[in-house]
Amino acid sequence: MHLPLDAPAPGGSLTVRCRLLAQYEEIVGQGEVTLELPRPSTVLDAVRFLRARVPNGSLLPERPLVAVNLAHALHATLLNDGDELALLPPIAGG
Amino acid sequence: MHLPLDAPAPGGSLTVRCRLLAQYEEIVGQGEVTLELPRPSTVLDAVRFLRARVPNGSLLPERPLVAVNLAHALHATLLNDGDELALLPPIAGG
Amino acid sequence: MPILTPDALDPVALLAEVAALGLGGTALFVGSVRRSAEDGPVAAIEYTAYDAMVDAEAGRILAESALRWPETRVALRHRVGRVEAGQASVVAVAASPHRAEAFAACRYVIEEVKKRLPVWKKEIYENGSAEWRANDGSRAAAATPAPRAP
Amino acid sequence: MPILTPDALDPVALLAEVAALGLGGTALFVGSVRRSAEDGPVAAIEYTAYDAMVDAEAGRILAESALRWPETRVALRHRVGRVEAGQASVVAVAASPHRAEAFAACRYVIEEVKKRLPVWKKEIYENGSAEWRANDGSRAAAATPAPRAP
Repeated sequence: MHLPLDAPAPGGSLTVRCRLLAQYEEIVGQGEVTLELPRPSTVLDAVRFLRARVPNGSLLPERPLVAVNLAHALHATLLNDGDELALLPPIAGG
Repeated sequence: MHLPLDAPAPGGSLTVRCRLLAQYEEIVGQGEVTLELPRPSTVLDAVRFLRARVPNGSLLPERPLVAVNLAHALHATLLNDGDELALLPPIAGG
Repeated sequence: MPILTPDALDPVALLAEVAALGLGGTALFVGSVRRSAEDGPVAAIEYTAYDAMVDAEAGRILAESALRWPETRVALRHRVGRVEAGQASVVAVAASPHRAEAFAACRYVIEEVKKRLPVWKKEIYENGSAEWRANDGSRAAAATPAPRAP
Repeated sequence: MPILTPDALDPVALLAEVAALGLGGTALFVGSVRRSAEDGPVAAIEYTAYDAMVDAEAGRILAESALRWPETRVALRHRVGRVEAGQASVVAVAASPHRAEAFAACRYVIEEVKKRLPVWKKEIYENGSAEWRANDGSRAAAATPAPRAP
Protein backbone atom coordinates (compact mmCIF):
# COMPACT_ATOMS: atom_id res chain seq x y z
CA MET A 1 0.00 0.00 0.00
CA HIS A 2 1.24 3.46 -0.89
CA LEU A 3 -0.09 6.49 0.98
CA PRO A 4 0.70 9.66 -1.04
CA LEU A 5 1.02 13.25 0.23
CA ASP A 6 -2.44 14.69 0.74
CA ALA A 7 -1.44 18.29 -0.03
CA PRO A 8 1.47 19.95 -1.85
CA ALA A 9 4.46 20.24 0.52
CA PRO A 10 6.28 23.57 0.25
CA GLY A 11 9.39 22.11 1.94
CA GLY A 12 9.39 19.05 -0.31
CA SER A 13 8.51 15.47 0.60
CA LEU A 14 10.12 12.29 1.84
CA THR A 15 9.20 8.65 1.39
CA VAL A 16 9.31 6.25 4.30
CA ARG A 17 8.79 2.52 4.31
CA CYS A 18 6.66 1.59 7.32
CA ARG A 19 6.69 -1.94 8.72
CA LEU A 20 3.75 -3.20 10.80
CA LEU A 21 4.75 -6.09 13.01
CA ALA A 22 2.93 -9.02 14.66
CA GLN A 23 -0.54 -7.99 15.94
CA TYR A 24 -0.26 -4.61 14.15
CA GLU A 25 0.09 -6.47 10.85
CA GLU A 26 -3.03 -8.48 11.73
CA ILE A 27 -4.96 -5.31 12.60
CA VAL A 28 -4.13 -3.49 9.38
CA GLY A 29 -4.10 -6.57 7.18
CA GLN A 30 -0.67 -5.86 5.73
CA GLY A 31 2.89 -5.77 7.01
CA GLU A 32 4.26 -2.89 4.99
CA VAL A 33 3.01 0.51 3.87
CA THR A 34 4.86 3.28 2.01
CA LEU A 35 4.25 6.79 3.33
CA GLU A 36 4.90 10.04 1.50
CA LEU A 37 5.28 12.79 4.09
CA PRO A 38 5.95 16.52 4.01
CA ARG A 39 9.48 17.49 5.04
CA PRO A 40 10.17 17.82 7.96
CA SER A 41 8.19 15.00 9.61
CA THR A 42 8.79 13.24 12.91
CA VAL A 43 8.04 9.64 13.76
CA LEU A 44 4.90 10.80 15.55
CA ASP A 45 3.77 12.71 12.44
CA ALA A 46 4.15 9.50 10.45
CA VAL A 47 2.17 7.49 13.01
CA ARG A 48 -0.69 10.05 12.90
CA PHE A 49 -0.65 10.02 9.10
CA LEU A 50 -0.78 6.24 9.07
CA ARG A 51 -3.50 5.84 11.73
CA ALA A 52 -5.77 8.18 9.80
CA ARG A 53 -5.43 6.33 6.49
CA VAL A 54 -4.91 2.55 6.87
CA PRO A 55 -7.74 0.07 7.49
CA ASN A 56 -8.47 -0.16 11.24
CA GLY A 57 -5.79 2.50 11.80
CA SER A 58 -7.62 3.80 14.86
CA LEU A 59 -7.02 0.41 16.52
CA LEU A 60 -3.27 1.08 16.45
CA PRO A 61 -1.96 2.88 19.56
CA GLU A 62 -1.51 6.65 19.30
CA ARG A 63 2.00 6.35 20.74
CA PRO A 64 3.33 2.90 19.81
CA LEU A 65 6.83 1.59 20.35
CA VAL A 66 8.81 2.51 17.21
CA ALA A 67 12.05 1.71 15.44
CA VAL A 68 13.83 3.63 12.70
CA ASN A 69 16.35 1.82 10.52
CA LEU A 70 16.35 -1.25 12.78
CA ALA A 71 16.97 0.64 16.04
CA HIS A 72 14.55 1.70 18.76
CA ALA A 73 13.66 5.39 18.23
CA LEU A 74 11.82 8.26 19.86
CA HIS A 75 8.56 9.80 18.68
CA ALA A 76 10.38 13.10 18.16
CA THR A 77 12.97 11.56 15.84
CA LEU A 78 13.04 13.35 12.47
CA LEU A 79 12.58 11.07 9.49
CA ASN A 80 14.79 11.08 6.42
CA ASP A 81 13.90 10.06 2.89
CA GLY A 82 14.31 6.30 2.53
CA ASP A 83 14.08 5.51 6.25
CA GLU A 84 12.51 2.27 7.42
CA LEU A 85 10.05 3.04 10.20
CA ALA A 86 8.50 0.18 12.19
CA LEU A 87 5.57 0.07 14.61
CA LEU A 88 6.36 -2.51 17.28
CA PRO A 89 3.81 -4.10 19.62
CA PRO A 90 4.98 -4.49 23.24
CA ILE A 91 8.11 -6.68 23.16
CA ALA A 92 7.37 -10.30 24.01
CA GLY A 93 10.46 -12.34 23.22
CA GLY A 94 12.30 -14.80 25.40
CA MET B 1 47.18 -47.10 62.36
CA HIS B 2 45.76 -47.21 65.89
CA LEU B 3 46.86 -44.62 68.42
CA PRO B 4 45.98 -45.87 71.94
CA LEU B 5 45.42 -43.83 75.09
CA ASP B 6 48.78 -42.85 76.53
CA ALA B 7 47.63 -42.82 80.18
CA PRO B 8 44.71 -44.35 82.09
CA ALA B 9 41.60 -42.16 81.70
CA PRO B 10 39.61 -41.79 84.92
CA GLY B 11 36.54 -40.65 82.99
CA GLY B 12 36.79 -43.54 80.52
CA SER B 13 37.84 -43.42 76.87
CA LEU B 14 36.32 -43.04 73.43
CA THR B 15 37.46 -44.27 70.05
CA VAL B 16 37.34 -42.01 67.00
CA ARG B 17 38.06 -42.85 63.39
CA CYS B 18 40.09 -40.00 61.91
CA ARG B 19 40.18 -39.44 58.13
CA LEU B 20 43.08 -37.54 56.55
CA LEU B 21 42.14 -36.12 53.15
CA ALA B 22 44.05 -35.08 50.03
CA GLN B 23 47.39 -33.41 50.90
CA TYR B 24 47.00 -34.39 54.58
CA GLU B 25 46.90 -38.03 53.53
CA GLU B 26 50.10 -37.45 51.50
CA ILE B 27 51.81 -35.77 54.47
CA VAL B 28 51.02 -38.52 56.95
CA GLY B 29 51.27 -41.38 54.47
CA GLN B 30 47.87 -42.81 55.35
CA GLY B 31 44.26 -41.77 54.99
CA GLU B 32 42.81 -43.14 58.20
CA VAL B 33 43.96 -43.37 61.82
CA THR B 34 42.05 -44.65 64.86
CA LEU B 35 42.41 -42.53 67.99
CA GLU B 36 41.66 -43.59 71.53
CA LEU B 37 41.03 -40.46 73.59
CA PRO B 38 40.14 -39.71 77.20
CA ARG B 39 36.55 -38.71 77.76
CA PRO B 40 35.67 -35.85 77.36
CA SER B 41 37.72 -34.77 74.31
CA THR B 42 37.06 -32.01 71.83
CA VAL B 43 37.96 -31.98 68.14
CA LEU B 44 40.95 -29.77 68.98
CA ASP B 45 42.12 -32.29 71.62
CA ALA B 46 42.01 -34.98 68.94
CA VAL B 47 43.97 -32.84 66.47
CA ARG B 48 46.68 -32.18 69.10
CA PHE B 49 46.84 -35.88 69.98
CA LEU B 50 47.17 -36.78 66.30
CA ARG B 51 49.79 -34.13 65.42
CA ALA B 52 52.01 -35.34 68.28
CA ARG B 53 51.94 -38.97 67.19
CA VAL B 54 51.60 -39.54 63.45
CA PRO B 55 54.54 -39.33 60.99
CA ASN B 56 55.08 -35.68 59.91
CA GLY B 57 52.25 -34.70 62.29
CA SER B 58 53.87 -31.32 62.89
CA LEU B 59 53.36 -30.52 59.17
CA LEU B 60 49.59 -30.65 59.68
CA PRO B 61 48.05 -27.29 60.67
CA GLU B 62 47.39 -26.71 64.35
CA ARG B 63 43.84 -25.61 63.59
CA PRO B 64 42.74 -27.36 60.40
CA LEU B 65 39.29 -27.36 58.85
CA VAL B 66 37.43 -30.31 60.39
CA ALA B 67 34.31 -32.40 59.89
CA VAL B 68 32.56 -34.73 62.33
CA ASN B 69 30.23 -37.41 60.98
CA LEU B 70 30.30 -35.91 57.45
CA ALA B 71 29.41 -32.33 58.49
CA HIS B 72 31.67 -29.32 59.00
CA ALA B 73 32.38 -28.95 62.74
CA LEU B 74 33.99 -26.60 65.25
CA HIS B 75 37.21 -27.20 67.13
CA ALA B 76 35.26 -27.04 70.38
CA THR B 77 32.85 -29.82 69.34
CA LEU B 78 32.85 -32.68 71.87
CA LEU B 79 33.58 -36.07 70.34
CA ASN B 80 31.51 -39.18 71.00
CA ASP B 81 32.63 -42.78 70.86
CA GLY B 82 32.42 -44.02 67.25
CA ASP B 83 32.53 -40.58 65.65
CA GLU B 84 34.21 -40.09 62.29
CA LEU B 85 36.49 -37.06 62.50
CA ALA B 86 38.09 -35.70 59.31
CA LEU B 87 40.91 -33.22 58.76
CA LEU B 88 40.14 -31.25 55.60
CA PRO B 89 42.66 -29.19 53.62
CA PRO B 90 41.33 -25.83 52.35
CA ILE B 91 38.34 -26.59 50.11
CA ALA B 92 39.25 -26.56 46.42
CA GLY B 93 36.32 -27.97 44.47
CA GLY B 94 34.53 -26.51 41.52
CA MET C 1 25.61 -17.00 13.47
CA PRO C 2 22.10 -15.55 13.03
CA ILE C 3 20.18 -15.09 16.29
CA LEU C 4 16.88 -16.47 15.02
CA THR C 5 16.33 -20.08 14.10
CA PRO C 6 13.27 -22.21 13.34
CA ASP C 7 15.11 -25.30 14.65
CA ALA C 8 15.37 -26.79 18.14
CA LEU C 9 17.89 -24.90 20.27
CA ASP C 10 21.05 -26.77 21.24
CA PRO C 11 22.58 -25.56 24.54
CA VAL C 12 25.70 -27.68 24.00
CA ALA C 13 26.40 -26.07 20.61
CA LEU C 14 26.05 -22.63 22.21
CA LEU C 15 28.38 -23.62 25.07
CA ALA C 16 30.93 -24.72 22.46
CA GLU C 17 30.55 -21.42 20.61
CA VAL C 18 31.86 -19.40 23.58
CA ALA C 19 34.25 -21.97 25.04
CA ALA C 20 37.94 -21.07 25.29
CA LEU C 21 40.70 -22.56 27.42
CA GLY C 22 41.11 -19.44 29.57
CA LEU C 23 37.41 -19.14 30.37
CA GLY C 24 36.78 -21.31 33.42
CA GLY C 25 33.23 -20.21 34.26
CA THR C 26 30.24 -20.40 31.93
CA ALA C 27 26.67 -19.37 32.76
CA LEU C 28 23.78 -20.35 30.54
CA PHE C 29 20.10 -19.44 30.60
CA VAL C 30 17.37 -21.41 28.88
CA GLY C 31 13.86 -19.99 28.56
CA SER C 32 11.18 -22.59 27.83
CA VAL C 33 7.55 -22.47 26.83
CA ARG C 34 5.44 -22.86 29.94
CA ARG C 35 2.41 -25.07 29.90
CA SER C 36 0.15 -23.05 32.15
CA ALA C 37 -1.38 -19.65 31.57
CA GLU C 38 -4.45 -17.80 32.78
CA ASP C 39 -6.30 -18.76 29.63
CA GLY C 40 -5.80 -22.50 29.98
CA PRO C 41 -3.22 -25.11 29.06
CA VAL C 42 -0.74 -23.83 26.48
CA ALA C 43 0.00 -26.24 23.64
CA ALA C 44 2.68 -24.08 22.01
CA ILE C 45 3.85 -20.55 21.35
CA GLU C 46 4.11 -19.09 17.89
CA TYR C 47 7.00 -16.59 17.77
CA THR C 48 7.07 -13.78 15.21
CA ALA C 49 10.05 -11.49 14.78
CA TYR C 50 11.19 -8.36 12.98
CA ASP C 51 14.03 -10.39 11.53
CA ALA C 52 16.47 -7.73 10.36
CA MET C 53 16.08 -5.72 13.54
CA VAL C 54 16.60 -8.82 15.72
CA ASP C 55 20.11 -9.22 14.36
CA ALA C 56 20.83 -5.49 14.71
CA GLU C 57 19.44 -5.20 18.26
CA ALA C 58 21.05 -8.44 19.44
CA GLY C 59 24.34 -7.17 18.04
CA ARG C 60 23.97 -4.04 20.16
CA ILE C 61 23.11 -6.06 23.29
CA LEU C 62 26.10 -8.37 22.83
CA ALA C 63 28.38 -5.38 22.18
CA GLU C 64 27.15 -3.68 25.36
CA SER C 65 27.95 -6.87 27.27
CA ALA C 66 31.44 -6.91 25.75
CA LEU C 67 31.98 -3.29 26.83
CA ARG C 68 30.95 -4.03 30.41
CA TRP C 69 32.72 -7.39 30.72
CA PRO C 70 35.53 -7.34 28.15
CA GLU C 71 36.93 -10.75 29.07
CA THR C 72 33.53 -12.46 28.78
CA ARG C 73 32.26 -14.08 25.57
CA VAL C 74 28.49 -14.16 25.04
CA ALA C 75 26.16 -15.82 22.55
CA LEU C 76 22.42 -15.85 22.00
CA ARG C 77 19.87 -17.86 20.03
CA HIS C 78 16.08 -17.36 19.80
CA ARG C 79 13.43 -19.52 18.18
CA VAL C 80 10.94 -18.26 15.59
CA GLY C 81 7.80 -20.08 14.51
CA ARG C 82 5.94 -22.64 16.57
CA VAL C 83 7.59 -23.92 19.78
CA GLU C 84 5.82 -26.68 21.69
CA ALA C 85 5.26 -26.46 25.46
CA GLY C 86 8.36 -27.56 27.34
CA GLN C 87 10.69 -26.73 24.46
CA ALA C 88 13.35 -24.02 24.68
CA SER C 89 12.55 -20.66 23.07
CA VAL C 90 15.74 -18.76 23.97
CA VAL C 91 19.26 -19.61 25.11
CA ALA C 92 21.88 -17.09 26.29
CA VAL C 93 25.38 -18.06 27.33
CA ALA C 94 28.40 -16.22 28.80
CA ALA C 95 31.89 -17.65 29.33
CA SER C 96 34.39 -15.77 31.48
CA PRO C 97 37.57 -16.20 33.47
CA HIS C 98 35.48 -15.14 36.50
CA ARG C 99 32.19 -16.78 37.43
CA ALA C 100 30.62 -13.60 38.83
CA GLU C 101 31.08 -11.97 35.42
CA ALA C 102 29.73 -15.01 33.60
CA PHE C 103 26.53 -14.79 35.66
CA ALA C 104 26.30 -11.01 35.29
CA ALA C 105 26.77 -11.03 31.52
CA CYS C 106 24.35 -13.91 30.98
CA ARG C 107 21.75 -12.16 33.12
CA TYR C 108 22.31 -8.86 31.31
CA VAL C 109 21.81 -10.42 27.91
CA ILE C 110 18.57 -12.19 28.80
CA GLU C 111 17.12 -9.15 30.60
CA GLU C 112 17.85 -6.90 27.62
CA VAL C 113 16.45 -9.49 25.21
CA LYS C 114 13.19 -9.50 27.18
CA LYS C 115 13.02 -5.70 27.03
CA ARG C 116 14.40 -4.89 23.60
CA LEU C 117 14.51 -7.77 21.11
CA PRO C 118 11.68 -7.30 18.56
CA VAL C 119 10.02 -10.67 19.00
CA TRP C 120 6.36 -11.39 19.75
CA LYS C 121 4.52 -14.41 20.97
CA LYS C 122 1.09 -15.80 20.41
CA GLU C 123 0.04 -18.43 22.95
CA ILE C 124 -1.80 -21.32 21.35
CA TYR C 125 -4.14 -23.06 23.78
CA GLU C 126 -5.21 -26.67 23.75
CA ASN C 127 -8.74 -25.68 22.72
CA GLY C 128 -7.32 -24.17 19.53
CA SER C 129 -7.70 -20.52 20.47
CA ALA C 130 -4.70 -18.21 20.43
CA GLU C 131 -3.74 -14.91 21.97
CA TRP C 132 -0.91 -12.41 21.65
CA ARG C 133 0.93 -11.99 24.96
CA ALA C 134 3.16 -9.21 26.21
CA ASN C 135 6.13 -10.05 28.47
CA ASP C 136 4.35 -8.50 31.44
CA GLY C 137 1.73 -11.23 31.06
CA SER C 138 -0.95 -8.84 29.85
CA ARG C 139 -3.19 -9.62 26.95
CA ALA C 140 -2.13 -7.76 23.83
CA ALA C 141 -4.46 -6.48 21.11
CA ALA C 142 -5.96 -8.55 18.30
CA ALA C 143 -6.95 -11.77 19.97
CA THR C 144 -7.69 -14.71 17.73
CA PRO C 145 -10.92 -16.35 18.92
CA ALA C 146 -11.25 -20.09 19.30
CA PRO C 147 -12.56 -21.69 16.09
CA ARG C 148 -16.26 -22.47 16.31
CA ALA C 149 -17.39 -26.04 16.59
CA PRO C 150 -18.45 -27.32 13.14
CA MET D 1 21.95 -39.39 41.57
CA PRO D 2 25.38 -39.29 43.23
CA ILE D 3 27.09 -35.90 43.00
CA LEU D 4 30.53 -37.26 42.10
CA THR D 5 31.31 -38.94 38.82
CA PRO D 6 34.52 -39.99 37.07
CA ASP D 7 32.80 -39.54 33.69
CA ALA D 8 32.47 -36.49 31.42
CA LEU D 9 29.74 -34.14 32.64
CA ASP D 10 26.64 -33.81 30.46
CA PRO D 11 24.89 -30.41 30.80
CA VAL D 12 21.93 -31.61 28.73
CA ALA D 13 21.31 -34.57 31.05
CA LEU D 14 21.39 -32.21 34.03
CA LEU D 15 18.98 -29.80 32.30
CA ALA D 16 16.64 -32.72 31.71
CA GLU D 17 16.91 -33.74 35.36
CA VAL D 18 15.33 -30.47 36.58
CA ALA D 19 13.03 -29.77 33.62
CA ALA D 20 9.29 -29.53 34.29
CA LEU D 21 6.52 -27.95 32.24
CA GLY D 22 5.84 -25.18 34.75
CA LEU D 23 9.49 -24.13 35.02
CA GLY D 24 10.11 -21.62 32.25
CA GLY D 25 13.55 -20.34 33.28
CA THR D 26 16.63 -22.48 33.77
CA ALA D 27 20.09 -21.23 34.74
CA LEU D 28 23.14 -23.46 34.41
CA PHE D 29 26.75 -22.98 35.46
CA VAL D 30 29.67 -24.95 34.07
CA GLY D 31 33.10 -24.73 35.67
CA SER D 32 35.95 -25.89 33.44
CA VAL D 33 39.63 -26.62 33.94
CA ARG D 34 41.61 -23.54 32.93
CA ARG D 35 44.74 -23.95 30.94
CA SER D 36 46.81 -21.16 32.46
CA ALA D 37 48.19 -20.86 35.97
CA GLU D 38 51.11 -19.09 37.64
CA ASP D 39 53.15 -22.26 37.51
CA GLY D 40 52.82 -22.83 33.77
CA PRO D 41 50.41 -24.44 31.35
CA VAL D 42 47.99 -26.80 33.07
CA ALA D 43 47.51 -30.16 31.35
CA ALA D 44 44.79 -31.38 33.71
CA ILE D 45 43.46 -31.29 37.25
CA GLU D 46 43.27 -34.34 39.46
CA TYR D 47 40.26 -34.04 41.78
CA THR D 48 40.16 -35.90 45.11
CA ALA D 49 37.08 -35.95 47.31
CA TYR D 50 35.85 -37.07 50.70
CA ASP D 51 33.19 -39.10 48.96
CA ALA D 52 30.65 -39.77 51.69
CA MET D 53 30.79 -36.19 52.92
CA VAL D 54 30.35 -34.82 49.39
CA ASP D 55 26.92 -36.43 49.17
CA ALA D 56 25.98 -35.27 52.67
CA GLU D 57 27.19 -31.68 52.19
CA ALA D 58 25.71 -31.37 48.69
CA GLY D 59 22.42 -32.64 50.11
CA ARG D 60 22.51 -29.84 52.67
CA ILE D 61 23.34 -27.21 50.02
CA LEU D 62 20.51 -28.36 47.75
CA ALA D 63 18.10 -28.44 50.70
CA GLU D 64 19.07 -24.89 51.67
CA SER D 65 18.36 -23.81 48.11
CA ALA D 66 14.95 -25.50 48.25
CA LEU D 67 14.17 -23.65 51.49
CA ARG D 68 15.08 -20.28 49.99
CA TRP D 69 13.47 -20.86 46.57
CA PRO D 70 10.78 -23.50 47.10
CA GLU D 71 9.55 -23.43 43.50
CA THR D 72 13.04 -23.91 42.07
CA ARG D 73 14.55 -27.33 41.28
CA VAL D 74 18.35 -27.66 41.50
CA ALA D 75 20.87 -30.33 40.56
CA LEU D 76 24.64 -30.64 40.84
CA ARG D 77 27.37 -32.88 39.44
CA HIS D 78 31.14 -32.77 40.16
CA ARG D 79 33.99 -34.70 38.56
CA VAL D 80 36.52 -36.78 40.50
CA GLY D 81 39.81 -38.07 39.13
CA ARG D 82 41.71 -36.55 36.23
CA VAL D 83 39.99 -33.81 34.19
CA GLU D 84 41.82 -32.48 31.11
CA ALA D 85 42.20 -28.74 30.49
CA GLY D 86 39.08 -27.34 28.84
CA GLN D 87 36.83 -30.07 30.21
CA ALA D 88 34.01 -29.39 32.69
CA SER D 89 34.70 -30.14 36.35
CA VAL D 90 31.38 -29.02 37.85
CA VAL D 91 27.86 -28.31 36.61
CA ALA D 92 25.05 -26.74 38.65
CA VAL D 93 21.56 -26.14 37.32
CA ALA D 94 18.38 -24.47 38.63
CA ALA D 95 14.96 -24.46 36.95
CA SER D 96 12.26 -22.10 38.18
CA PRO D 97 9.01 -20.43 37.16
CA HIS D 98 10.92 -17.13 37.59
CA ARG D 99 14.25 -16.42 35.93
CA ALA D 100 15.57 -14.25 38.78
CA GLU D 101 15.17 -17.21 41.12
CA ALA D 102 16.77 -19.59 38.64
CA PHE D 103 19.85 -17.36 38.52
CA ALA D 104 19.89 -16.85 42.30
CA ALA D 105 19.58 -20.55 43.14
CA CYS D 106 22.19 -21.59 40.55
CA ARG D 107 24.58 -18.96 41.89
CA TYR D 108 23.92 -19.99 45.50
CA VAL D 109 24.67 -23.64 44.77
CA ILE D 110 27.96 -22.99 42.97
CA GLU D 111 29.15 -20.46 45.60
CA GLU D 112 28.41 -22.88 48.44
CA VAL D 113 30.08 -25.73 46.54
CA LYS D 114 33.25 -23.64 46.22
CA LYS D 115 33.23 -22.90 49.96
CA ARG D 116 31.94 -26.13 51.48
CA LEU D 117 32.11 -29.21 49.25
CA PRO D 118 35.02 -31.41 50.42
CA VAL D 119 36.85 -31.67 47.11
CA TRP D 120 40.51 -30.89 46.41
CA LYS D 121 42.46 -30.31 43.27
CA LYS D 122 46.00 -30.97 42.19
CA GLU D 123 47.06 -29.04 39.10
CA ILE D 124 49.13 -31.15 36.75
CA TYR D 125 51.47 -29.04 34.61
CA GLU D 126 52.71 -29.85 31.15
CA ASN D 127 56.23 -30.41 32.50
CA GLY D 128 54.89 -33.26 34.63
CA SER D 129 55.02 -31.48 37.97
CA ALA D 130 51.89 -31.15 40.10
CA GLU D 131 50.69 -28.96 42.91
CA TRP D 132 47.73 -28.88 45.30
CA ARG D 133 45.72 -25.66 44.88
CA ALA D 134 43.30 -23.92 47.18
CA ASN D 135 40.28 -22.11 45.70
CA ASP D 136 41.81 -18.74 46.61
CA GLY D 137 44.62 -19.59 44.15
CA SER D 138 47.22 -20.06 46.87
CA ARG D 139 49.60 -22.97 46.86
CA ALA D 140 48.58 -25.61 49.35
CA ALA D 141 50.95 -27.83 51.35
CA ALA D 142 52.70 -30.94 50.02
CA ALA D 143 53.79 -29.99 46.54
CA THR D 144 54.78 -32.82 44.25
CA PRO D 145 58.05 -31.85 42.54
CA ALA D 146 58.59 -32.29 38.81
CA PRO D 147 60.10 -35.67 38.01
CA ARG D 148 63.85 -35.42 37.30
CA ALA D 149 65.10 -35.88 33.78
CA PRO D 150 66.40 -39.47 33.40
